[in-house]
Amino acid sequence: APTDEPAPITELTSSLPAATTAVDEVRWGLVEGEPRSLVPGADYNFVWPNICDSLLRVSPDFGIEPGLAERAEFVDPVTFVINLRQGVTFSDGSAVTPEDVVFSLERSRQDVMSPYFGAFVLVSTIEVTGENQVTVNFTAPDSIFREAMTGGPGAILSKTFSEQQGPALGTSAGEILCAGPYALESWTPGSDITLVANDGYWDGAPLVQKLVFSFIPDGTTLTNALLAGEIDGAFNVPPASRAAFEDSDEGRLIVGPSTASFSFGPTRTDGPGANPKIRQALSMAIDREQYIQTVLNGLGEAQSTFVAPFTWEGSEAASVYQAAYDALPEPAFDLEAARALVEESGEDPSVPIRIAIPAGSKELSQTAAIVQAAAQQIGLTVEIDERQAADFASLFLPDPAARESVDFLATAGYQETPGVLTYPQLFVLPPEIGGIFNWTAYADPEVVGAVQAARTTPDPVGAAEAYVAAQEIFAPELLQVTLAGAYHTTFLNNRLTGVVTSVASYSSPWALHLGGQ
Amino acid sequence: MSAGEVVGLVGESGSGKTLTVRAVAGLLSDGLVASGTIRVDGENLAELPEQHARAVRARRLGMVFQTPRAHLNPLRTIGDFMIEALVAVGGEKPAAAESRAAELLAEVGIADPERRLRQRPSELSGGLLQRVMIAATLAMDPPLLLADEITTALDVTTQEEVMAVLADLRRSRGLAMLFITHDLALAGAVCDRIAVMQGGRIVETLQAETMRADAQHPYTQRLLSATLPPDLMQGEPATEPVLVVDGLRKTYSVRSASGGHREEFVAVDEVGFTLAPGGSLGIVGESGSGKSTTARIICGLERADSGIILVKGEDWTRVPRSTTGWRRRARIAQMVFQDPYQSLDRRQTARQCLREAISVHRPRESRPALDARVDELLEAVLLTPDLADRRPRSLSGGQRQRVAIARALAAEPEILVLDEAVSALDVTTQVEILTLLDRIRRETGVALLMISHDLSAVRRVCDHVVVMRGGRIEESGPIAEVLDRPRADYTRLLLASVPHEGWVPQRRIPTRTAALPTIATSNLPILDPQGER
Amino acid sequence: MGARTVRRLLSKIGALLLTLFLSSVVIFSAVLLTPGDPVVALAGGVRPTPEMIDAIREQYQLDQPVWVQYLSWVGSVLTGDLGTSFVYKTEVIDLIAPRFGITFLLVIYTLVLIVVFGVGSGILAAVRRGRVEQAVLVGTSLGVAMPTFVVAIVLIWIFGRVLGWFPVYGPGEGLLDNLYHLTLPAVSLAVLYIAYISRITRGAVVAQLSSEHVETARVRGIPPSRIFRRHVFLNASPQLLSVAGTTIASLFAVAAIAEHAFGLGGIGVLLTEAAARKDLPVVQTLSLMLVALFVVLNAMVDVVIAIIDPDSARPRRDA
Amino acid sequence: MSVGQIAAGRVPAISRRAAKRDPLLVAALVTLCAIALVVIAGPLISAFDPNQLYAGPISGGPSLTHPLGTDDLGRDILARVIAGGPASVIGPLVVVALSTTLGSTVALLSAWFGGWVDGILTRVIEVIFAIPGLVLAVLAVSMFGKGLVAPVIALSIAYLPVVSRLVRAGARAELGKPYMAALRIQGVSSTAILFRHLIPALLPTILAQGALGFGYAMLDLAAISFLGLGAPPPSSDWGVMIASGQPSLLNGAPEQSLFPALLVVLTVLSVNIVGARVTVWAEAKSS
Ligand SMILES: Nc1ncnc2c1ncn2[C@@H]1O[C@H](COP(=O)(O)OP(=O)(O)OP(=O)(O)O)[C@@H](O)[C@H]1O
Ligand SMILES: Nc1ncnc2c1ncn2[C@@H]1O[C@H](COP(=O)(O)OP(=O)(O)OP(=O)(O)O)[C@@H](O)[C@H]1O
Ligand SMILES: [Mg+2]
Ligand SMILES: [Mg+2]
Ligand code: NI
Repeated sequence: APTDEPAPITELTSSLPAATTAVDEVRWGLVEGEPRSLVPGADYNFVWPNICDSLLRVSPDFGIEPGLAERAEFVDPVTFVINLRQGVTFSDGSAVTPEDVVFSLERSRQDVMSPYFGAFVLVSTIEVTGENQVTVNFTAPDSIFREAMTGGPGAILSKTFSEQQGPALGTSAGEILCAGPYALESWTPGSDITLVANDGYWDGAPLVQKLVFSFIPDGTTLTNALLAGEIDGAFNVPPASRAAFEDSDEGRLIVGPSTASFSFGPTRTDGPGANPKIRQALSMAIDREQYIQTVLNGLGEAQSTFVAPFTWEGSEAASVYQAAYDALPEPAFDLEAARALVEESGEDPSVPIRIAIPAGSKELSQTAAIVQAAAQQIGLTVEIDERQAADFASLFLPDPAARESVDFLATAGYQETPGVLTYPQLFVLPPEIGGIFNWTAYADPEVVGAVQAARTTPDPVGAAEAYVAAQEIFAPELLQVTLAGAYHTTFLNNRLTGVVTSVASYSSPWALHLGGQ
Repeated sequence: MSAGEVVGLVGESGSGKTLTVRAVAGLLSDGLVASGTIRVDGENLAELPEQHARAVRARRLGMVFQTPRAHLNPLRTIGDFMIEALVAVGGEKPAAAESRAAELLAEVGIADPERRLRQRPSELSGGLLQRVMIAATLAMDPPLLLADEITTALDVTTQEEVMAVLADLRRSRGLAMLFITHDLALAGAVCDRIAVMQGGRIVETLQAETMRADAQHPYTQRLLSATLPPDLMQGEPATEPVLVVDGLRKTYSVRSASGGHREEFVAVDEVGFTLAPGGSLGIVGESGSGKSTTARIICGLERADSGIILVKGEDWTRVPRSTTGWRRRARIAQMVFQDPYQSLDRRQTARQCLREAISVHRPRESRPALDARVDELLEAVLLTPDLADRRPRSLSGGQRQRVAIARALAAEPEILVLDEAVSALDVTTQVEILTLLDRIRRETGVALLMISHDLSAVRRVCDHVVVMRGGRIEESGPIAEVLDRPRADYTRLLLASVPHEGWVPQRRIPTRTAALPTIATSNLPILDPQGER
Repeated sequence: MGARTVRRLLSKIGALLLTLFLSSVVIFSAVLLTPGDPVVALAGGVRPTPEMIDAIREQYQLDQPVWVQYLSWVGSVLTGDLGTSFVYKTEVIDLIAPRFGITFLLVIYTLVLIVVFGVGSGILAAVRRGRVEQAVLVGTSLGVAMPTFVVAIVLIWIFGRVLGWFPVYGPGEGLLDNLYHLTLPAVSLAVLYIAYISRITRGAVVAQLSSEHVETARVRGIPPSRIFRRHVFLNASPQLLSVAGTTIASLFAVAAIAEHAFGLGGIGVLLTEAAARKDLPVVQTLSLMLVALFVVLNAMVDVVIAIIDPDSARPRRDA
Repeated sequence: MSVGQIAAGRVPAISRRAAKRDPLLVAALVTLCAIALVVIAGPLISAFDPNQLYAGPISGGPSLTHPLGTDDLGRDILARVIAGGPASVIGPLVVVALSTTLGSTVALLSAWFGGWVDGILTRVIEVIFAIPGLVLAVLAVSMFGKGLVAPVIALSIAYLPVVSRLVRAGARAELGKPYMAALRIQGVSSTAILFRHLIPALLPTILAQGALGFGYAMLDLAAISFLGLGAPPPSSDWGVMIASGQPSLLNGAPEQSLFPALLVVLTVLSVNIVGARVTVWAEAKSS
């Protein structure tokens, strides 16, 4: 019955057993909607990881495995050598050459607008140094570069093909050529994208001949389609429909580990959002357990800061990170203290606080409603500013003017590759050196120093120690008010198996082992 | 009824004439139940199963209605209409049916029947359509024709033609006919026997030739007296005329018969006459001859293209169509329309209506004074004050028309224009109203301009008459002179067409196949607040 | 058809063209009426980059006087160049073309349902007075009060989830499968219109049944079935046809609701999505297409009506 | 006497008479009154704040404390339905008010002046008629952004042609009747003819059309909310509630969608019944 508390999740599954039988066609639903581009970095989606292989591969439980490169590692603190696998080819059969590698890495390095730009800031040169070898030289040691090579920053595109395509590359008007387990066959705007198996894939051809992605941005429609067996599987299925998924005879709900979290954060240097006391008060006014039950239907867990523990799951220094995380205070629910904080904050409680959310996300609109109700209980007023995708995306532009009319924005953020530093540095460093989301102008010299030290310390444990020192200082500032960590949800038809069901599906060829049970 | 006999059914409105024939024809609408027997050739239709009764009716009865246009499917051709029964009931082959249809049309005197078969009802005049209806009923060669007021909507000359066709058929086919009409004179002229109905019962049945003498029932006598030729009015010696109309001309731009381009249509052409104070002038003429248009120009509802209307020496064509202009004009001429129901606002009681009409001219009048004047007017038109608080819906036709007359008198006009003011009423009421008008004229000295189809009505009320045809004046003069010693052929034709004792309908104008665009004049928009059309 | 009918039709079609022209002006002026800079309006809620600004200025000739802008807009639409969506970053034609088929099929399917059940039940109610009529009247009263999307949700629940008889997502592949998939969407769209058309049909047929020319046919002994076909239904059909004309046109817009609920990527969804994203070029083009469709359909309906009824100087169009 | 007095004076009299033999009409009127009462006085009587989270269990069924159950955030559905009432009812009301006043004015101008005024106005109406209501609403949303204001204005314009054609035809028929000519000839002023005779004569027609228009506007606005172009989330507009209750419906908790949907259907149904009766009455009055 719907009024029952959802059952707690006791076990997380990061991947399903590899399939054994071939399947002609699998239909996959994209609740995120139609991708804008299949070029890694130009858009985040579940399509490109199956088309474009990276130099290294992130394993379902966030470890690092070889990918297109047999080996890719630092030979000294400032020299990273990539040895390409012998005889790997793009899906059209042409060979993957070191030139393609240089081309692909340079794309991100030279494009300031690229989200991967940050990964390359310490790189000085990228050169072909052998028949199958590329060497990357650094101005300083970089502790996160190797991890970055497991995701989009390390994805390899065909140089000649990409140059031919020009701006159309990877859009619905053009094509894309990579070396992943599947190749793009067709893209019907507004309807679907079809991939076909790349029989020459170096890690064995997939069992699925055709992988069709349908764009179903409406959660209810997706649920209906999945439950009716019209669509074989989808990630990020709406937690609201958990009960229906669990009761289904058509397929099963798989809950996997994730780095994703629901949070809201300040958008500008002034106003109530920029006041840490207000953030702390709001944080204390929200009952996390209740939040997880309502918004996530139990498909998540409380999280003490905005970096999720799964991020360091595969790291050599995992124990250091974990110990520091455990030492952080858990988010408390205390209305009295929250009211006191509002008093102390010196903000005028009658001035409404505006929180922006993207339209169409049920979870975020519920989140906003919860924040609004919590705020009301501690004497604050919150107004919800629901924005269309494009409007909402414009909030993330570098120009602060875009964010002037709002105080907070609520998002569901995640990190698709291992590496603890990647996410927090966007918030705590000054904007000039990569803090692109540091909209409150947070500038603690100690934190900046520690974070930079963490990045340039080649030894993982040393880097971890530097980071946790910084974390101890910035975590209480609540630069993001994290409400809950969300599990990675997958619904898969009962006839199928073999997909990656952890957050690694954002950056690894998750459909490689997909096929019949 | 026996074969070849023509029986008339007369009686006032609502006496049950139509219901009687509809019961015979099996056309009673839902909710009405007929009892009793209807025997056709010995078979009781009321007891026959539905299917069988329908077959008997289809072959033994023909029915013609008052409004032929409504009774023909507007989307299908005359040919379709004629042939349908021949094929579906008579079982003839379509080709044979077509030539038969043409023969039938020719039999009712329609020229060029092949062309007519391809036309639609909208392209034919009312008289022609009525003949088509008659021809169609002949298809199954029925022994009996039911005719419900088939000529009421036609003007006298057309009426005569249709009646002539029926007389021919009776002669050639031995057709029996149940002929319903308001018009006792017409019934007397064409029927063998006449049944008089009142309140749903036949009160008496008379032989046509001797009906005047034999009539026993008071109701029949009242009907008969209503149609008796009235006394001639003595015209007062003309002093200075209150109204002088001269050279009036009005053209409309209409779409030509073939659609497409517009052409000028002269509705009123060089019309002129004078009206003495307290005098009464009749305008007669066939439908579409421009009578109403003339009247409307005089009242200011239409603007003449040229010509003058002098009222007491002032040219009224120049009075502006502003509210004050209308108010001035209102004291000169008022109008009473044909349909008394439509000419009153259905939301106003008689009293409200009169009060409004009075206060236009006496804006500062007090309530009691207004009410006193209302009572005065009601009295003038012989309405009891208890009727004053009724709305038109609950007044009879005659009472409504009295209210309309009272309203017209409220402005104390010099001239009262009556456009077919009694045509819609039944005979007894007509007489009452005409008598009333005559009395009012004598008492108040208002001059009457009376438009009518009905020559006997004109004869009763008017001292002068104008005969119009096709927008022109054919003849005019004192009533006795024109009606008793007509000079124009057309006046003679008009007079001859009026049913009277010993009247035999004749086909006088066989060439007239009237294909004029027939615009139903009563449906045209009348009020044009801007003044220009 | 006589020369008179042809002439009347030509003037009718002229009037429709004028309507088309005027509504294109209305739709065009949406850009001018949108608060703020037209460049921003045309960029569709995206903050335009300098290259985009140049492209928009170029495409819409924003430096020219308004009437030149209008002419070039209409000109390019007429020549099949529907412009570029800056939100979707594709040619508008590439957005519309692949989506049109499914919407078209859905509308046709819906229309068949409407005609069969709407006209059917309307006739039934008119002919069988009494209990059947009561049932139809109650049904249609409910029908016209049912929001399309509520019907859709209920249908998904019953037929998709509980019974599992019909698919509830997507258009399917191949014509038969398409039809199978479109069944529930078409039903959900049709319910309201069935009720509406049923009432109009009943009214029109009842009016004809009690008309005097039908009475004449009855007196003449024409068999009832023939009377119904050749007098009642034929004469009621112009009114039904003219309602059908406007119905089809509005179905293309209302289809958005069913497309949304059943995950069909048709032009209805495109239209609403584009509106939500403030993608004015797409909304304008689609609006213009729907208006043109309306005008063309009405012209066709007028032709058919003119054939049935050459005297229809002014076809009754509304209900 | 003014238009308002006539409207106020006669409609109830008619409904009283009709009530005796027309239980359906009575039911419809009672329903409408109940809905109106709830919309107006509801916020005073409802026990919960419509936006109070966790007032009850998540997606709870009907109970004594929560007669209509609770939604997916534990909010009291009754309170939300009541709070959403004004937006759901006033939207269509505004549409009807605007489209009828505008449409009638245009129609009266058209019929009164005739000639080229009529020609131009008829053309304009024709153009508006050619753009489906939903398209106009969508166009407005893409120009002015989401929310209720743009669709309400757009629908008001979109409904204009239906009203205007009807009223124009009625006005022309009325103006063509001889009593209008009689009033003219008597010298009754234009304003008096217009306000004392013409408009009262058309009022039943206009009211009947208004009732039907309300139903359509309600359905259309709910559809616009369903398509995500209407009122933004915290509002509990009935259309929004129905749409946002869908996941719960799939999980077996239909209350959140069911009750607002029932309300929409009931309101539209009742208004349609009343409208149909007014139409019959209007026809009876004018025949
Ligand atoms: N369908 C009906 N339902 C109820 N009453 C009816 C119906 N048809 C006619 N009546 C009434 O029956 C009476 C007789 O009507 P009928 O039409 O036969 O009169 P009539 O003699 O033909 O009058 P008229 O000369 O005006 O044509 C009238 O009082 C009329 O109101
Ligand atoms: N507004 C108009 N537009 C075009 N033609 C008109 C108009 N009004 C009248 N006519 C035409 O002018 C002619 C004269 O009409 P009028 O109404 O004066 O005739 P009438 O003698 O009163 O006929 P009836 O006896 O039928 O009332 C008719 O042929 C009519 O069709
Ligand atoms: Mg009669
Ligand atoms: Mg006349
Ligand atoms: Ni008043």
